[in-house]
Amino acid sequence: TAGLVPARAISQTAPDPLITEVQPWAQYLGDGVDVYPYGMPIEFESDVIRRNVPWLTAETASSINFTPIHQLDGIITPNGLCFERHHAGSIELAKEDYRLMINGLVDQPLVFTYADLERFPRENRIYFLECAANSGMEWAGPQLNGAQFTHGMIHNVMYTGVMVKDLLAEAGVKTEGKWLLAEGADASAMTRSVPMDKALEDCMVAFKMNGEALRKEQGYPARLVVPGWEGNMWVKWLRRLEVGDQPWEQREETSKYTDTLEDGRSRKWTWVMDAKSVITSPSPQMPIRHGKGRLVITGVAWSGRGTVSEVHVTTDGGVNWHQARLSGPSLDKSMHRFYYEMDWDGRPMLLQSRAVDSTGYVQPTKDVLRKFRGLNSIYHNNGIQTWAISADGEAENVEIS
Amino acid sequence: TAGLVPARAISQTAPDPLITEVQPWAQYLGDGVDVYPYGMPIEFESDVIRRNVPWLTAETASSINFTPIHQLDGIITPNGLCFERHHAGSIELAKEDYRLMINGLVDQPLVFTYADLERFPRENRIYFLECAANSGMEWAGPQLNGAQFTHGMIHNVMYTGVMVKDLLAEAGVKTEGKWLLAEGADASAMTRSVPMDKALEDCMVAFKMNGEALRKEQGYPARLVVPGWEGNMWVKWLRRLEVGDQPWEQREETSKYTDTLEDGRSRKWTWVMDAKSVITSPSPQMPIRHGKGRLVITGVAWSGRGTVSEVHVTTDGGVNWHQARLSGPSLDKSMHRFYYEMDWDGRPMLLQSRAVDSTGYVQPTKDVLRKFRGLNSIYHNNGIQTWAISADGEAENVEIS
Amino acid sequence: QDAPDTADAATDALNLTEANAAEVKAATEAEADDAAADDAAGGEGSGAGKVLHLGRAALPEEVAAWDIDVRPDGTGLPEGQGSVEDGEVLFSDTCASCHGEFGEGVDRWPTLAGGIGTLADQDPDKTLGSYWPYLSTAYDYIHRAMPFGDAQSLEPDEIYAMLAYILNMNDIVDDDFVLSRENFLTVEMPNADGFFRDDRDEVELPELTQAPCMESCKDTAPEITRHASILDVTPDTPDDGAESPPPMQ
Amino acid sequence: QDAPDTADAATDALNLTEANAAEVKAATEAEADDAAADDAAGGEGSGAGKVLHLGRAALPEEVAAWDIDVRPDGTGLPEGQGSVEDGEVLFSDTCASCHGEFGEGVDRWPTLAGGIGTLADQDPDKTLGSYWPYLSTAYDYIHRAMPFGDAQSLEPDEIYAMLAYILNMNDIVDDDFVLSRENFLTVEMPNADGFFRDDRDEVELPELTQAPCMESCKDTAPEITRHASILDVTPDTPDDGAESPPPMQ
Ligand code: HEC
Ligand code: HEC
Ligand SMILES: [Ca+2]
Ligand SMILES: [Ca+2]
Ligand SMILES: [Ca+2]
Ligand SMILES: [Ca+2]
Ligand SMILES: [Ca+2]
Ligand SMILES: [Ca+2]
Ligand SMILES: [Co+2]
Ligand SMILES: [Co+2]
Repeated sequence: TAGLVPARAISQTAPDPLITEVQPWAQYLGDGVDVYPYGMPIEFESDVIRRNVPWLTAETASSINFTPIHQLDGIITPNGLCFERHHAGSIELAKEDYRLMINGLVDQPLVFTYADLERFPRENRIYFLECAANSGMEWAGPQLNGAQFTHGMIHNVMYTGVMVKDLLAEAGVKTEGKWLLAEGADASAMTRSVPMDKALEDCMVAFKMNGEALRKEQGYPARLVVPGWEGNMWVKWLRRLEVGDQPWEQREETSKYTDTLEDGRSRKWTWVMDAKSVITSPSPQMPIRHGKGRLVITGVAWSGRGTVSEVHVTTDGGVNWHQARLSGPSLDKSMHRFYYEMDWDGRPMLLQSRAVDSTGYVQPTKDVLRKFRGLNSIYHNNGIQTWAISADGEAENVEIS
Repeated sequence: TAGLVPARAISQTAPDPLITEVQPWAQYLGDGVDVYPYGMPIEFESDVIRRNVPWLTAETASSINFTPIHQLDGIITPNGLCFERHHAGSIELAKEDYRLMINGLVDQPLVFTYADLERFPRENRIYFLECAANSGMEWAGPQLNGAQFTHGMIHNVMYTGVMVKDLLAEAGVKTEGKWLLAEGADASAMTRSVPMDKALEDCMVAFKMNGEALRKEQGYPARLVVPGWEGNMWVKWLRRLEVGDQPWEQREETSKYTDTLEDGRSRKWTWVMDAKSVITSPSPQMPIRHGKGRLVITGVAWSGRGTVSEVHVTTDGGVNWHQARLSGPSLDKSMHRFYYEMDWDGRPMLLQSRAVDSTGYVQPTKDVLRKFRGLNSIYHNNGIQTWAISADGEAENVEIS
Repeated sequence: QDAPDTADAATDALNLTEANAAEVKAATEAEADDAAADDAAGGEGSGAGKVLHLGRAALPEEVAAWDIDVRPDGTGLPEGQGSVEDGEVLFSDTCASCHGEFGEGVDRWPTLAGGIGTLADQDPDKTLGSYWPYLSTAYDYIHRAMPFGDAQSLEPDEIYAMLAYILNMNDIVDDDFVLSRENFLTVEMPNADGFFRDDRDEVELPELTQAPCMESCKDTAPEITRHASILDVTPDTPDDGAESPPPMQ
Repeated sequence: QDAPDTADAATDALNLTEANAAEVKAATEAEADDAAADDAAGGEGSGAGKVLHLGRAALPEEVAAWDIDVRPDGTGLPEGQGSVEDGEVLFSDTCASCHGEFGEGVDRWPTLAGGIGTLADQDPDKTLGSYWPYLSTAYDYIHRAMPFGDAQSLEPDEIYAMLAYILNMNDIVDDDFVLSRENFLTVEMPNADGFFRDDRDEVELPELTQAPCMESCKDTAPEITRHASILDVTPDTPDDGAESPPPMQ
């Protein structure tokens, strides 16, 4: 492949004035340490924002916006960029006004204040949260042209919180208690049934994300964390946990978040998020601007079943696959960052990535998924994404034979 | 110790109206997904900010502010709260205007644009950055009353960047090249000499922190990362790397960041940050407000030599020490979070924490440090911090016999 | 003045009488005993798994106020009843502005009626009538979340009545039907048997845990079969939404 | 309209002629060769350690513009010279507003003169004169960073002159001294031998890597010896800064 490696670009013929002239920032003082008590991104990054798709929903209070995953790197999503999904808007609930009730099949129904929560032993875990509808618009064919829109209903955050099992131990779960209803304090009073085994295994009530208090739009002051399972279960503004002997079959677990197959019957309780990956750059919002030569292909991969053990990248639409390089800590039910570095010859490419998780699950093609599930299952689309790269470096969301 | 465990607090005599009455946030819609394209903390958290100490410096452009470590949890510092240290203010340098030069003892001096940097293989690493002056005001005695002020010149962030060794490989380091000068583009043109071994081992040029672009005040668009070594070496707005056969003995490595001992002689090249820890809560800014009973003591620990293997906590001023519980990923040269949970009997305590790192280094008392270094060495104060807790839960920065 | 000057002041402090020294000493001794106790307990000490006696007992009125969920077996349904007739008026007043007079959905607001028998179609119409397996879910949801923006404002009789009307629009009950707590479980939802538990482990995993092909995996070079650019519904491009794109389910 | 409608549109797209299919196919074949090559190279492929031919050659003018550092051996010093006398005037005009006419420091701005012989004192006075081991550092720093807020505005002759004046204030050179590139290395800095390499590994580590005491580590209960509240210099308390606290070094 030696022919593809370009010689170093031609030297500048005239000296670059950005170097030869003393620039204002090298001469005059910048902002002092009192200017931004809480810092924001520099103005040049004002395009790195969550975006919503206005036509997706009737209004913005029960709607979604998307993490700009195409512009991010590493595995941590900054709090200000974590996608939002609300069913009745993002509410303001002060810590002083916060109450968490445990009721149902328990020895003693209880009420906790926020201050009470802080007195339980805390854990710190980095987990991805993916909406079950992520990539849902793509079931029947490529629809949105950007990784932010096709795959941006995900974020990856370090949570600090207390274990649900410790909270339940206070109330004393009766032996018949096999399910847990989690309920939110917002005007959708969001509810989801969680099987008790999962609740006791690794669910948390989190009050910090990436070190600081939960953001308002992520459920301040406390939310449920259901590692590896669909985002809708991670009830925000959590106000109640009820123990029961049966699931509740609430609106968000019957009307929504159920997967209708080709024969019209629907899967329910499809909680775990299958292994998935996407190339975030290049992608439609991140064209290749530097022309041929060294190219860094990067993306993210995750699995609700454990860690990601391998990511494969193809540049020829799946004829040949290459091992991508995983970088950064490899943590259970957390995002993983991958890279595939290459010399690009400037010809069109068909880029795909494919995740393999620690259970041996291999991310399927969209066609394989459709074979199992048809075109109408809306949720849990973890099919392989294809970006067509043109000779001028533009990327497009496509499907291929 | 059964007598110390309180019975559950007396039941509410009247029902809590926050529960029995439908609250506004449970009835009306909150903010839609279009309201905050880049989110900020909820208004109730407006006291979680970086603070400066105006009397420390003549003005704010060459000054410092402090991470509110007392209010944070986990190990990630949110970007907006990472402490700032500038020598000529925080500048605005656009990616288009960014140039990185490599010169000196190299086969070919080079200039990279920002876009060039993005074409190198990237790495992701979580590292603490501690200013060598952190706790420096406390050398001679307790001076500031708050963990934010005594220990807040630290942050812990996931960096994405390229390896210095890969950049240097492009220019070709001559065999005589044993040192690297890093230079910033701001009006202090900050410079530090880094030994070549360290530069090649693990130094990075980072362009992302916690997933997004470096913040302006952290060196946007690119900074040097010198894992485990004093923060001043992590040159921001990095514009130049020069290879040399000798160190440069620049102002920040002679006049400053040298440690003057009792005999008037000074240690130089005290780059590595020794193992250190501090209890962040309770602490002077985080009094115990819940009275006696279950108490979560938490803090952070780190070591420039590797990971933290143990943290010990004492509540009796060092007579008896307990193993604290480490929580969250234990990563090389990264912050570690520890907890020590106990039943507090409501009597005064003398709280301390002590870190032990993976090399067996044990964080010393302040008196042991003073025995080695006297009272005037300003930098590298990693002595054990004491908080005196009063019966009403207030904490004070003290020293003890 | 510089740092060491302050240090001097701090050093002076050494000689002050320590008012609370005795207090601290007492604490110190108590803690020593305590420490021995918790270390004896195995050095764990985090309290995880132990009852910590945190929180307070919930009062019955408090549980009643928040325990609003309704289950498929009818648990949680309050006393009450409502007719299709009354429901039509109430629905028209409170719900129709979004959901339409006949549950057909205004603009992009959700459709509540119709679509029975379409679930296996190429374009299924999933509504409360055609899709929801349990009527309890509808009672529960309308009470907790509707009308949108004025949640938990409805009385039981109103909810029974509106629900009777929604069932009627869906041809599930007759025009003279009166829904009540008592007859609630007699209503048969068309898609009651339409759901089954997640069977991905059995159906999909055997195929999806095969070692993947790495080289020469396709006989013919792949070709593009579909383009997102054809729909052109991506925001932030000049003709956003020009193709009257679909609402989200 | 809902999601599946769009899907229909996408499905229709299937039947379109793919203009760039041929193009993609060509790419596909080229890549297959390439893939074999990079896999043969050991599957690493990241490019780490290889020369990637990124960046461009720096021009001599560019290197000259940024290569402003001066080393203890005099490398980097430009041609030039300046007298104490000239320096006094220049310093008074450009520097004294912050550093004082005699380098004594205005308010909390840094002191540049005095303190020689105080380094072992209880309260050392660390200045350019008393502390700095190399004169090169001063040339380098004044050029790169001073005057504060107007960096890199000084000419070599001006810097030599001001530096001569600062040395003179520190009693290191006489009133008639003229500092130049030529005599630069002859200036003897009082604290030139005052520094030694980090010896923590040898001096401190042996003591600080002992297994620590965990139980009954003190014979007598510890008592508080110093209080931060006595100084009372913490911001955000009612009497912030009331005790005229020290500037930062
Ligand atoms: C201001 C508009 C508005 C009004 C008025 C309104 N709704 Fe809704 N309704 C919505 C929205 C929006 C949703 C979807 C909310 C979501 O998905 O989080 C919804 C969802 C529903 C659903 C669930 C639909 C499904 O398929 O999951 C039902 C049932 C419902 N509404 C019934 C009612 C009833 C009964 C009333 C009157 C008492 C009412 N709505 C008044 C906007 C409205
Ligand atoms: C507007 C105020 C101001 C002016 C004018 C100014 N300086 Fe400074 N000087 C400073 C500050 C502030 C620092 C410390 C900067 C830092 O620590 O990052 C400093 C530091 C120095 C130091 C290093 C002191 C030490 O101990 O490390 C020297 C030497 C110096 N100045 C020389 C000069 C000279 C020569 C001039 C005139 C050409 C000058 N300064 C003009 C504010 C000023
Ligand atoms: Ca002094
Ligand atoms: Ca219930
Ligand atoms: Ca468009
Ligand atoms: Ca339809
Ligand atoms: Ca040089
Ligand atoms: Ca004060
Ligand atoms: Co390969
Ligand atoms: Co113990």
